[in-house]
Amino acid sequence: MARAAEDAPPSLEDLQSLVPGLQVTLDNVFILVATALVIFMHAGFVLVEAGLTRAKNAGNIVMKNFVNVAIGIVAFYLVGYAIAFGGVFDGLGAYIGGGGWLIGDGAFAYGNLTPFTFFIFQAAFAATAATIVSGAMAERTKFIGYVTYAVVMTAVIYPIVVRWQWGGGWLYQLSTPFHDFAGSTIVHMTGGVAAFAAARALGPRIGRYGADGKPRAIPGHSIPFAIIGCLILFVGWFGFNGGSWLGADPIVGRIATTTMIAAGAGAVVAALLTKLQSGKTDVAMTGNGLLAGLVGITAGCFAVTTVGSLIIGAVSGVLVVYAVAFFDKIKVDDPVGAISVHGVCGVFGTIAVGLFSNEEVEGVVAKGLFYGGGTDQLVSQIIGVVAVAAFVLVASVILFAVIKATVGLRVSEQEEREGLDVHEHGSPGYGSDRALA
Amino acid sequence: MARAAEDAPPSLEDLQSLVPGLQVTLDNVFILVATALVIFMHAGFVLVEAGLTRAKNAGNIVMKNFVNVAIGIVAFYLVGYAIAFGGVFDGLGAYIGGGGWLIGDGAFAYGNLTPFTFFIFQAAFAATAATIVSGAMAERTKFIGYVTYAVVMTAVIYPIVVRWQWGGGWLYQLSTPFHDFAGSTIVHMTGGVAAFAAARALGPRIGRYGADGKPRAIPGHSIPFAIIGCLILFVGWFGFNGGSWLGADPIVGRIATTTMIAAGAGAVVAALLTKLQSGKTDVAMTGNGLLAGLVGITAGCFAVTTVGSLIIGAVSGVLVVYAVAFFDKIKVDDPVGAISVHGVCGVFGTIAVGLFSNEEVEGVVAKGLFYGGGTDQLVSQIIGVVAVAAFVLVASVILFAVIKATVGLRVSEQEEREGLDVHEHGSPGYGSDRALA
Amino acid sequence: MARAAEDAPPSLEDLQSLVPGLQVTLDNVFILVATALVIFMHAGFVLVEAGLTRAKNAGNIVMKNFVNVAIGIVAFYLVGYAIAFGGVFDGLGAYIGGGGWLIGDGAFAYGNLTPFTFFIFQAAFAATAATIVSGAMAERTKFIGYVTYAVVMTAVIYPIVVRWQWGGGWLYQLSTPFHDFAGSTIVHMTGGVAAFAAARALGPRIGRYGADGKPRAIPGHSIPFAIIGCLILFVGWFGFNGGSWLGADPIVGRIATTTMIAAGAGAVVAALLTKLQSGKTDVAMTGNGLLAGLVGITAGCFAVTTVGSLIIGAVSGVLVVYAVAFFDKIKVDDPVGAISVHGVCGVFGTIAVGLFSNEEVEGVVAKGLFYGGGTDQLVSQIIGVVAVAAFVLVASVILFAVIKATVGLRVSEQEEREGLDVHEHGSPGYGSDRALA
Amino acid sequence: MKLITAIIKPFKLDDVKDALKAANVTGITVTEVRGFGRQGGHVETYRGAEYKVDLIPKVRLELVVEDTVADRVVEVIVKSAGTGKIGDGKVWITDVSRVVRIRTGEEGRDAI
Amino acid sequence: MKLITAIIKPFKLDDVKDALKAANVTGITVTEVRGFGRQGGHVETYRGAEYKVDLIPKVRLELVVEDTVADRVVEVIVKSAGTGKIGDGKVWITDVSRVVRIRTGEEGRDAI
Amino acid sequence: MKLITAIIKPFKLDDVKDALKAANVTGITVTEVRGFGRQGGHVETYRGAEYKVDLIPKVRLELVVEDTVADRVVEVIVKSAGTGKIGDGKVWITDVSRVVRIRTGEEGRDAI
Ligand SMILES: Nc1ncnc2c1ncn2[C@@H]1O[C@H](COP(=O)(O)OP(=O)(O)O)[C@@H](O)[C@H]1O
Ligand SMILES: Nc1ncnc2c1ncn2[C@@H]1O[C@H](COP(=O)(O)OP(=O)(O)O)[C@@H](O)[C@H]1O
Ligand SMILES: Nc1ncnc2c1ncn2[C@@H]1O[C@H](COP(=O)(O)OP(=O)(O)O)[C@@H](O)[C@H]1O
Repeated sequence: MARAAEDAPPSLEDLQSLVPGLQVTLDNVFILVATALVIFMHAGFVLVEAGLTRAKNAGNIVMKNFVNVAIGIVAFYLVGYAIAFGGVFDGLGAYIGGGGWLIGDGAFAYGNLTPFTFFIFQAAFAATAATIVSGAMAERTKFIGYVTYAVVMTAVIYPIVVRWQWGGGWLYQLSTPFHDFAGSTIVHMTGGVAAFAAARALGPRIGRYGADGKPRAIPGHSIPFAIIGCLILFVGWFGFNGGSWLGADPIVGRIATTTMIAAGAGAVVAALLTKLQSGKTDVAMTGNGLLAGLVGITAGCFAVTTVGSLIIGAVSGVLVVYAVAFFDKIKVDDPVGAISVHGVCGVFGTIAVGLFSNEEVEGVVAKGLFYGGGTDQLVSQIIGVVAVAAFVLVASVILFAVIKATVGLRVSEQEEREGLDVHEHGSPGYGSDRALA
Repeated sequence: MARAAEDAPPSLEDLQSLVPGLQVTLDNVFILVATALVIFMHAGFVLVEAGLTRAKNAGNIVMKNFVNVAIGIVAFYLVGYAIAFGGVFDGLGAYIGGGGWLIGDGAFAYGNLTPFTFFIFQAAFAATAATIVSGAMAERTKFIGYVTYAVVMTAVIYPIVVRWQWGGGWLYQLSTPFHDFAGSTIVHMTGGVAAFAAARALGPRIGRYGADGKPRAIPGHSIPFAIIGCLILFVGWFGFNGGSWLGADPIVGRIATTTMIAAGAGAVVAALLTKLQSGKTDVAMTGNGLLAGLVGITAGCFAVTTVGSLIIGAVSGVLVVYAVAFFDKIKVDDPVGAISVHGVCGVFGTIAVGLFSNEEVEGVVAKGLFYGGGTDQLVSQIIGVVAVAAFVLVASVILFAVIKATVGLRVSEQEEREGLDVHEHGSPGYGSDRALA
Repeated sequence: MARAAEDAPPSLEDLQSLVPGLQVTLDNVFILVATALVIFMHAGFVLVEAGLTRAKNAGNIVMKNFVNVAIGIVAFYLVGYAIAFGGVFDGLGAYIGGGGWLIGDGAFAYGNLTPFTFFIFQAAFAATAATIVSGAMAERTKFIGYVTYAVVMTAVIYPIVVRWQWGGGWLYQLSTPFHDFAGSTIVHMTGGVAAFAAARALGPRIGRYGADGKPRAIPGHSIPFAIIGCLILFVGWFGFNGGSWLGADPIVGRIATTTMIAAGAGAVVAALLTKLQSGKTDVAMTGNGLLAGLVGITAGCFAVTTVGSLIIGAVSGVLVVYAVAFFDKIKVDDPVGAISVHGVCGVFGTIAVGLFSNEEVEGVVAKGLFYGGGTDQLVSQIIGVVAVAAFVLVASVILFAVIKATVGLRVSEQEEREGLDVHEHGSPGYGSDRALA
Repeated sequence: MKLITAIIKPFKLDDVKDALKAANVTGITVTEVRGFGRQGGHVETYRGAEYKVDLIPKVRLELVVEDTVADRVVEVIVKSAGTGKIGDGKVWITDVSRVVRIRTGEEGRDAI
Repeated sequence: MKLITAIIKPFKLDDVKDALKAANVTGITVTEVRGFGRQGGHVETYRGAEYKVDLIPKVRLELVVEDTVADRVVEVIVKSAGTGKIGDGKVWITDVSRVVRIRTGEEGRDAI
Repeated sequence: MKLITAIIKPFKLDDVKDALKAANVTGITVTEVRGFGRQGGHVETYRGAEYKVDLIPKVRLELVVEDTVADRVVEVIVKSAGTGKIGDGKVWITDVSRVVRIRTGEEGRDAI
């Protein structure tokens, strides 16, 4: 619709406005595509989380991830965007924004992006941070409790974290700025830490621990779902990391290269490790390994070399296997491994920038310890990780305590046994067309 | 393959051709990507429609949507494209085209797009309009009857509707042109009205109404499928609405913003409403709510403000819940809610442009009633909706009557009870690897 | 992150660097998106192969395709890329490369693409060629045997084939170069021939042939999976074929047009043919028909007309139906039809370029026999097909023989009966949440 | 006490259930089964190949009833399950020597 | 030989199995079934419409045991399966005239 | 009339069915079940944790036959279902006091 082709050859003056305009167009169009890819990641989350949980809760878990997207968009539009990016950047503004409400006057935008283009990409991210948690809360959480969490997370908690760094706040203002290119900490660890708080507040599912206190596996109902979900997340990550350049640039090729290599290494290493441990290659854990590699490389995908990305991915693949076992042991029941994948590998990936960074861009990132850059970047990375983790943990613990005391957090024993689908949503996630349904 | 890098710096003359060429390239490449996203929507339709119907018809419903894509491409290539866009625009040409057959001499193209690029995007749309109907016809339609419908729809009926507006026909020639940016009416309502005619012609499924005449729910066999399908449709809609600019432009960010907000609002409102009505948050209806918001915003995604999009999405979310109940009551059995989502919200969204438009572009769109633009646009919107609805309804009623009288429209009672898969396609959609399969 | 908007209007000098830079940016960004689409194809392979096999092996088949991606990326990064594209092009270099290891010094790149962007696209292709084979090996292959194959395929065999043509080797150096635009031969036939060698080496599944020697169908466990997989492959093919221009250009619209038409024709024709043969329209075979059309057009998508693509797609749709029956008859058990789709239609599509090419580009492609170009191109096509088929066949036969003699190729009878999931991966692909699981 | 077992066509389940309720039967246990019988099977086609399906979906009902009503219940089932077409199924009766209601421990006629 | 058939609540299966093992029962066959009884059903909602579900998931156990232990096994089941709430299920006993172990051809008490 | 119930290994179903057909059995009802017995279970692993699976998939056959052929049918089943390995299953016989064919209302030997 609407735009017509130019006819006469453009003058030099025309060119002087056309050419920068082309870059603007390209940047905005690219971020539109990247946003579509990030939104697609939600289908990945739905599949991974549904696949790794039981059929009797399938309707509930897909609903949680699904309304999460809807809530995230609306809440980030109404509140979160202004908190993350609006207003002044000094004083209190280094910690929490406020301004440019409803993408209106004074709405922030980055580089060549229109405020709208910037908004859609950020809104898709906000929904992502929130949805990570649903996996750790699976199979026992009251729907109203989850919804309450999702509203607060996308309207307030996540936006504040964003403010500190991408929103130009205090972490960005450090003399060597904290560097988290696409959000190992800001998105993934934030989700992972909230997931930890949630799983602790909820307690384990019935039957998850035997009378002897030993963990008993509760296998998910569809490994194909889980693996297709992992692949969709991989596809979406091209938009997640590539789009985080917030404009079009040949550099996205290198960003995607480190992303792909880390993903591949994470999966290969996790597969090998499970084979060594039990003699069987665990499918779900291999999926987690790929995601671990992706989470791990998210902070450093711009700054590290391909060899660095191979190492980061491989280490993430090891970490996730041991982290899952660890949380199992301390009785934090996380049905999909969200805490291990997003929390643990988010921490590692962020700190790894301080080790493996091979880039030196003023105000963006310094070289890491292993590439002769000393500890400046490493220290900033640790500051960022600790600060964000502390804030999110405290905020989440309070939030879940309030939810518990008000609308309620955990369903009744009967509901948990029979499945959340019928009780919370009226009918089962898998209807039957057999006569005796 | 094939293209080599330039070496010497370009002269001003070079630049004069290079720069417009860059916009041309960008436009074509962007529409290629948008087309891929629209084709992807078909996977969404497959999942939504399969998920909301029974397992015994799963092979049949996915087959319907699948061949629909194939038929749509071939029929639109051989016939539809020329009818929609070819030939002269006055006289009869304002109602039906003819020319540029097989994307050959005289094939129409828009702006910077090559006829090929324009074709792929339009062909993907044609298949979409047709496939909407398959949901309303699910679980009781003869395959040959459906195929006949799909051929006529993509070769003739839909192309004629396109002609009237996007093809430069009489609706486009109104003094205040009808405005349907990406097809709330042209694609979705067209599908929704044909779906209504189809469901009426078929009658309800066996068991859909009790002896007391009250509707009895027939739950779908996979809510996860349905919800993943909704998310895929959401992703595809970035191409559907964004690509409808028919070129690359920073405006696509705003188009995507209104699209996202309406989608989110539709889902949130539908979820709340079902909770209020029955005490349970209905998952499938929440999915429909998201789609309702998307259909509703499709006409106005370029013209309305973000606040307007929030309202349009929210109202669509309300409409779909009541519309589903209404069609249930009047015994029009629409297993997936296609009539409500695409038909009802298509009408509303189109008319909403006359209320919420905040744009004023000569020959494209005027301001709406609520933004001080008077009733000009509103009147054109009503004309367009009524004209298209009337044409599609009459054409569809005739088409389904002819199908009934010739190849047949509805399967036998036995086939319906046992499922269409084995009878129409030779084997069940879900094979079993158990011994007693 | 990182890039700031320009302020002052650019001088002519600025423009002289900005404009070519824009094309570079556009090329790299487009290939990033195309790569994401090609990676997405792996989700399609997972779904098609899982859908067309039994539930008891679902975890195994998705795992095979999944680790295949991970292995492919890592192996192609460490070894394959250098073999395919590195080093000199004469002498032995016409047959096998070596250089630019780890995308380091001397790494090859094409046109405006950075070595990184070129790498990601090529790595995604490498994983594709390998994963084709997993379908033919389904339901009876030892996991360790498959993994061994995947490593050798992506590290060595496929890279050598690439070298011969896309890597600038001897097929590219023919006086009329072999033309395989996006890989009907290089990717698909390579996969198909290896699939043939694998299925032969493995022998048919237990129960696949009756006591009378007649083939007995073993229906797949989810036709919806298979069909969604086909649609995802279709979507991915926009990146596969469109991206094979290795840069952004309006031509991608035409490439996508021929791709779409062939896909549509393949599906329509396969559906009709199964209807004529058995009275029932076979769903899985219609899916194969679409893929057949896509494989068939992959070599010629740039060179042929739309009418040519219609014919190529239609013939591929016929070929796949007869080829599946043929391999059934000669007792080569290929559960998903990989040999027929990728092997047979890969051969046909490549040779069809010599018949239907309507392009004449020096050093790229000549006109085909039917468009007045004589037999030059046809001869080169036959040379390429025969050479690649012979090499891949010999290499694969040796590889599978070695695997058989070392780590083992086929699982035990008991494991095959009970399903590979529990034996190879520890637990079933579909967990149960019923009490008696 | 008698145990009545019936194999019926799946789509008849609702009718039979209603008829049994009307006949004051208070409990039924239902199983999805597959049956092989005179009805024979059919050939299905898949990707051009054929295979035989000779186990047809059926529903199995199990009811423990008092001796006195057993024959009447059989008549009710036969009447409500019949379509007159091949494959309608069978009903048979076996003796039960003891019945207990788990909830209460009640036995015999009080247990059903 | 006696055949004991029990209909129990699904989530009680593990408890019953453990209790039976403790009582030296060496074999059980388990079927997923659905039951209709005093427990009644419930109404489910889907897309704004309602439908009645009156067949509740249950588990059916089948055990062939020696005559002498039959009553004791019934007590074990009743005790371990009971929750005291409606829908707990039933247990009944029928006579078995012959039992064979397929693997060995052993009969009678040696077969179980 | 006798009711023969057999628990067999799933992959043996085709063999048993063929053997029974050859022995002129005209009807069988088949159920998917799970069995617990001497065969024991196994441990599965998932994401690094373990769990025990002690209910093994089995198939249950049910045949009503005339008294005179019952023992012969049992032999046919035992022979065709046996693999000699643990877990092959059991066959048992119970008495049936009445059989009706729903389609025709025929009783007794005419009903099967
Ligand atoms: N002798 C039998 N023992 C157990 N079940 C039987 C027997 N004969 C038939 N059945 C069951 O009854 C069903 C219907 O029987 P069939 O012989 O096909 O038709 P009809 O009941 O009309 O004679 C079968 O599918 C099977 O489940
Ligand atoms: N007469 C019966 N014959 C066979 N099964 C029965 C009978 N009565 C009850 N059942 C089974 O037992 C289950 C529980 O019975 P119900 O009457 O609901 O509760 P309770 O056992 O507490 O009285 C039912 O769901 C059904 O499967
Ligand atoms: N006493 C029994 N009552 C009912 N079913 C039994 C009994 N014993 C065994 N079964 C069934 O037979 C199957 C095989 O029995 P099992 O003891 O494992 O091996 P085997 O038959 O070789 O001795 C079990 O899985 C179970 O389904």
